[in-house]
Amino acid sequence: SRVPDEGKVLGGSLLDTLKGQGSVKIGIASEPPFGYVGDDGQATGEAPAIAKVIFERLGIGEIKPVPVDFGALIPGLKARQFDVVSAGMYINPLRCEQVLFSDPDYLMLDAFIVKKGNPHGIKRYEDIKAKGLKLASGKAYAQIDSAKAVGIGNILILPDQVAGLDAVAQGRVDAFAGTRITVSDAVKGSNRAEATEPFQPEIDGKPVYGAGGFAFRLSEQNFRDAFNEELLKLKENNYKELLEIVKPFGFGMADMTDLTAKELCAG
Amino acid sequence: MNWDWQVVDDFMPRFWDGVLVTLQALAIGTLIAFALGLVWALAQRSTLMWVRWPVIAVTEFIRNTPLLVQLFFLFYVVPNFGPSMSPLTTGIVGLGLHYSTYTAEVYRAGIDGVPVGQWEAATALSLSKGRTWRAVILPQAIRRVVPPLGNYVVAMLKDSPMIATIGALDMLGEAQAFSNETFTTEALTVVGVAFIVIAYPASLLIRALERRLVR
Amino acid sequence: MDGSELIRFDKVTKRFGSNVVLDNLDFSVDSGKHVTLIGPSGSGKTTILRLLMTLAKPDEGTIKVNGDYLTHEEKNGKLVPAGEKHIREVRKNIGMVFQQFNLFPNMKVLRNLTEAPVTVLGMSKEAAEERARDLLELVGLTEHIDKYPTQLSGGQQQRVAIARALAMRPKVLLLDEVTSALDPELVAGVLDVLRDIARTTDITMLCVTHEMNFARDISDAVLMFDSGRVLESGPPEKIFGDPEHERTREFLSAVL
Amino acid sequence: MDGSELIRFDKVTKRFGSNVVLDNLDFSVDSGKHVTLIGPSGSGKTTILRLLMTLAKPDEGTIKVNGDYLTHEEKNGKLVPAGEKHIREVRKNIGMVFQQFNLFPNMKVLRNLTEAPVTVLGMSKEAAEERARDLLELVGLTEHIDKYPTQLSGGQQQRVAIARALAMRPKVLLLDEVTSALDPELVAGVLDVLRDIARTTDITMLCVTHEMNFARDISDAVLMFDSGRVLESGPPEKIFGDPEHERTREFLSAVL
Amino acid sequence: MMSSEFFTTWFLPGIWITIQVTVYAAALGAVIAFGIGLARDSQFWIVRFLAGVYFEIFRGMSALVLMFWMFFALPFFGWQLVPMWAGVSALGLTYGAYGSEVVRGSLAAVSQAQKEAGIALNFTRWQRLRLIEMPQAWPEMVPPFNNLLIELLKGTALVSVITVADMTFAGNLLRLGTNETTPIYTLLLVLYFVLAFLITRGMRLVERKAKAGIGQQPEKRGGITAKLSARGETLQAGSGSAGGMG
Ligand SMILES: Nc1ncnc2c1ncn2[C@@H]1O[C@H](COP(=O)(O)OP(=O)(O)OP(=O)(O)O)[C@@H](O)[C@H]1O
Ligand SMILES: Nc1ncnc2c1ncn2[C@@H]1O[C@H](COP(=O)(O)OP(=O)(O)OP(=O)(O)O)[C@@H](O)[C@H]1O
Ligand SMILES: [Mg+2]
Ligand SMILES: [Mg+2]
Repeated sequence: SRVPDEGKVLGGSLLDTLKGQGSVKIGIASEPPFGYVGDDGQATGEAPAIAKVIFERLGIGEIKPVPVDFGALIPGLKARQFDVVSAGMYINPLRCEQVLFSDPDYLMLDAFIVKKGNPHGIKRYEDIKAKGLKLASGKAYAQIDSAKAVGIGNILILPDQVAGLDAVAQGRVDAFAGTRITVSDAVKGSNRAEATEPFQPEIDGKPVYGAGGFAFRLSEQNFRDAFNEELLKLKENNYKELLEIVKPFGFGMADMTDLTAKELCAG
Repeated sequence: MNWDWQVVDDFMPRFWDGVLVTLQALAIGTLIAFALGLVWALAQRSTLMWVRWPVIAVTEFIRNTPLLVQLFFLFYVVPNFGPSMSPLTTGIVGLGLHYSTYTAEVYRAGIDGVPVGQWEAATALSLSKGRTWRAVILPQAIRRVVPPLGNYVVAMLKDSPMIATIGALDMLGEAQAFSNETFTTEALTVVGVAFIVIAYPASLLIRALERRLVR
Repeated sequence: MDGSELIRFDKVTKRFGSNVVLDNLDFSVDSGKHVTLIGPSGSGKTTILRLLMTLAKPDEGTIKVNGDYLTHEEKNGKLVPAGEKHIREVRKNIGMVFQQFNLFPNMKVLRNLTEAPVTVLGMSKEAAEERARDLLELVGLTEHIDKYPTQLSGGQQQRVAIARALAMRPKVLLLDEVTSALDPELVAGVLDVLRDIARTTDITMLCVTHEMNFARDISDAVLMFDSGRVLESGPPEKIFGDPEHERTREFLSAVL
Repeated sequence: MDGSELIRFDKVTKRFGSNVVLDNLDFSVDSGKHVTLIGPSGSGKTTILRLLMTLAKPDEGTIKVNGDYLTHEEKNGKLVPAGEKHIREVRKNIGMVFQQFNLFPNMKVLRNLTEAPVTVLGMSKEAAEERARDLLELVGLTEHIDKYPTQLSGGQQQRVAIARALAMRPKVLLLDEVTSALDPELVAGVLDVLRDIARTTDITMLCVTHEMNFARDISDAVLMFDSGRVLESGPPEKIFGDPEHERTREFLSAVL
Repeated sequence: MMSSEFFTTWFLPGIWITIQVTVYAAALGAVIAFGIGLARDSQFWIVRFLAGVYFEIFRGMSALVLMFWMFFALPFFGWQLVPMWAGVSALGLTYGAYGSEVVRGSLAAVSQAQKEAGIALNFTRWQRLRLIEMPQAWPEMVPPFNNLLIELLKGTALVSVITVADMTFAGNLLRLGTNETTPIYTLLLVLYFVLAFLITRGMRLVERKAKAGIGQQPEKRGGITAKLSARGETLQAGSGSAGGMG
């Protein structure tokens, strides 16, 4: 079929359509704890949990998860395989050209999976560069850019964090870079690997914020704005409601942020 | 649609990296497939039941299940009890192992194609088993097996992009990573064309070889 | 050497499924003799040669070659099926030439002749090649020494095959209708070579052939087979001139 | 209908590469006649039948069947190569029986006979089946109507093939050594059927055969071929009894 | 190894998707195989040429690359395929090309004499194809088609890479959700093997019927391995060009 037209109503009418049908398809990337399919076969994670609350309030009762590769999230969104990306995707200028982001629902530091006891004393990307160690990261992870920015070449790109854990534990690489929570989740229960202290990556002295939000098609501004409004409400009272929703997934006060998509898109 | 040569230009260095990985996987995978396939073929003719049957069962199983899942299995499951290998090594081993079950069939047909009179003549001359294989049977079988083996090399080339799914960045893997980062698609098209450009002359070559050998 | 018993079939029975091809067969061949087997198609002639060459195994009975059991070994006074090693040892006494030549197409003529002497008998390469040259001269193919079998005519190939069998210095040479796959005009050359060999060497020959003139020429004895039994045997003059059995007479009148 | 000219070859030449198989050949066959072509192997007999059946095309010259050009059409007074449609129209007049029967193995006997009448001639299925039954009775195979060709003997297959050709009601029936692929004991049955047909129908027959007795029986005329030319022709008594040419005499003495 | 909820929400539908993709791709592939296979022997050179180009392109193409391209690149040319259809098309187009070689080879193997007998009965080209050549070529096509079908079944695992939720995809989901890999991949392999086995048995029935349809007895082949193997001509339909599928 032809690629659908970019909406006839200025700012898009998707929200009304979805309300009408009572369900929304959300794209997730199988990355705990942001969004994944749990052992019970249901979509779960930080982003789907937030989505559930917000869409409910927007009048959409049912959420249909569409699990895809992380790399397929933006193409899939554009191709209308789902209506919104609900995977805790980092907001950065390059992606802002492709999709509309909601304001971030978390701000997260990076961390590494390293061998038990962190034999190389890895704390930041710079250590890896300086010691000439081998780094891995996930396919299409934002961490790759931060690592490249400090001059690390030859990064091993793995399909996902589970492969990363294996790679570190088996000594294929010295560290696997991901978000603080991805990393700490992956090493849970492992006796061969551990997570390093979270840190704030920088490029040219400027901090690179790992702030993630929901992504919408460029044409669906109305939908995004409505979503933002609800998100803002969740953040009221010092993030009270939001914290409650995301706590089960390991998020805490330290991960909350007031940054906006606009600021993050500006770079 | 808008085709941007600049994007193609940017992709080129990584394209060549990918080509290198593809060729590496293909070359070593071919060696494994050719060597292991011969081992299978000989084992399948063993007079010992406990050699013959397990080998037949294993090769049938491998041949009738998807390479992709086998790669996952080698990469995610095998390290739990066996060796853990890098993505590229896993990919090469997977390709080689999978295709060895095809080449085993090719060898089998090649060996069966040697007239029974040759075996009898070797017996009449009292040649030993090993000598019969090395000096009489295999040299004759090889002529028949070269063209089909060549076909499987081309087939393996076409299957090689699967190793990207376990993180060995071949041509397709590089193109996919590049496309993800830049939100462009030229790289995928380039790789698609590259496959045809490599595979077509290769199959022409094999057809020529076939005409020369099978006369 | 002549005169001693070289081959002995003792109550040999061979079946294929329910088809009894050799039936309690007894016969012997003395060293240095040239014996021809004749008989209708399917009477079991080829089977006898194949049993001797260990390409098939008898179901019952024993075969002795040069005093040793062929497919059996004596162990502690008991006959047990022979191991591969024993078989290979006894088999060294026997050479065979096939109807379809069966030269090794991947080897040149010279190596067809030297391969087995070198690897089986452990001859030096030089000695083997020297002997190969002699044999090629015997069969009149010296100038083809460096060709592949496919580059030779059928008759030439068969002469090479004869030389190849002789290169192993067997005591017995088995010949199974060695000319019947050849065009008529090539038959004579091969038979001439065999006549030469019969005349000039003391090798024992066991020959299946439909070339009755050739059989008459070279044979010391002719064995007439029918249905897996020796119907009658004797010198060629007797068998061809005045056979005892009606069946033999019939057969001969059909093929002569 | 008898008497008019049904087939005419006009200066027909056919070559395969440099091999001139038919050389400027002229001859004609009148309607209702039974003509036999004889001659040594390779003289071009089969080629003539194949040209008539449009399985091959002449290199030069024209062929007329029932007054129409076979491989040419007249357009604006000029002869041009014929289109598929024209060829199919003229071809309706011709039926052929092959040496190798060539029954369709994927169809039972009945359908082998009805398929072409129904799909090509547009006959109703009932009419076609009725005719098929009549023809099977003629060739004596009524009870085999429901078998596959592979379940029949060669002679039975050939009789079915004859019936199949007749089912199309051709004006000419071409027969190319229809008995030479058969075991000797099956030949008579097929020839009997053909004799019947020759006697009871007014179909024109063009027959290549080595069965000289049969040829003598049924022929109105015999054409002796050699090297792509008609050497002589005439009634069978003449050709077989007192041929003009030495070559014919030789040929006949060889085959009789 | 997996909860029953996971089994019913992902794994069971995954098996169904795998079967669907196999069936649809096989249907598309069959249409292409016959279309292109016939076109490659067309009397018009331009048709022959175009069919030949199709064959060479898709035979030389990696199914996975094609799938990726259809999924990611095609939308940028203005066309969008649902992932499953991108997968089905890629597989169908590729295996159709291999299949065309089988069709062409089998038709060419029908004896010249049969074609001539058809001419002698004045059938048209199309009638000859439909009534004589195709029915006789068909039994010859079945075994190589069986091999192709098994290759296709194996190929369907690729659709998981473009996010079609087939059984391989479900396996990956479970791995990511639970990091429990051994049982799930083992189960996957066994399931594919079972499906391949069923296909082979099914095709044997088809072959038997096809052979009976031309009055032949199918030769007996014994043993489980003989029933399953991609043995023989294969692939190597046409000296193995289709054999080079994989
Ligand atoms: N491998 C086999 N399997 C089954 N039957 C066999 C086999 N080899 C030989 N036979 C049968 O054994 C019988 C004797 O065969 P043999 O070849 O010894 O006859 P022969 O005397 O050499 O005949 P010919 O003159 O035709 O070569 C025949 O009936 C044949 O069908
Ligand atoms: N398709 C062909 N290609 C090349 N040469 C052919 C072909 N068909 C026939 N010929 C040659 O044409 C000549 C005449 O053949 P034709 O079959 O007409 O002879 P015939 O009289 O029927 O002989 P026979 O009695 O052996 O059937 C022969 O020399 C034959 O080799
Ligand atoms: Mg014999
Ligand atoms: Mg002829």
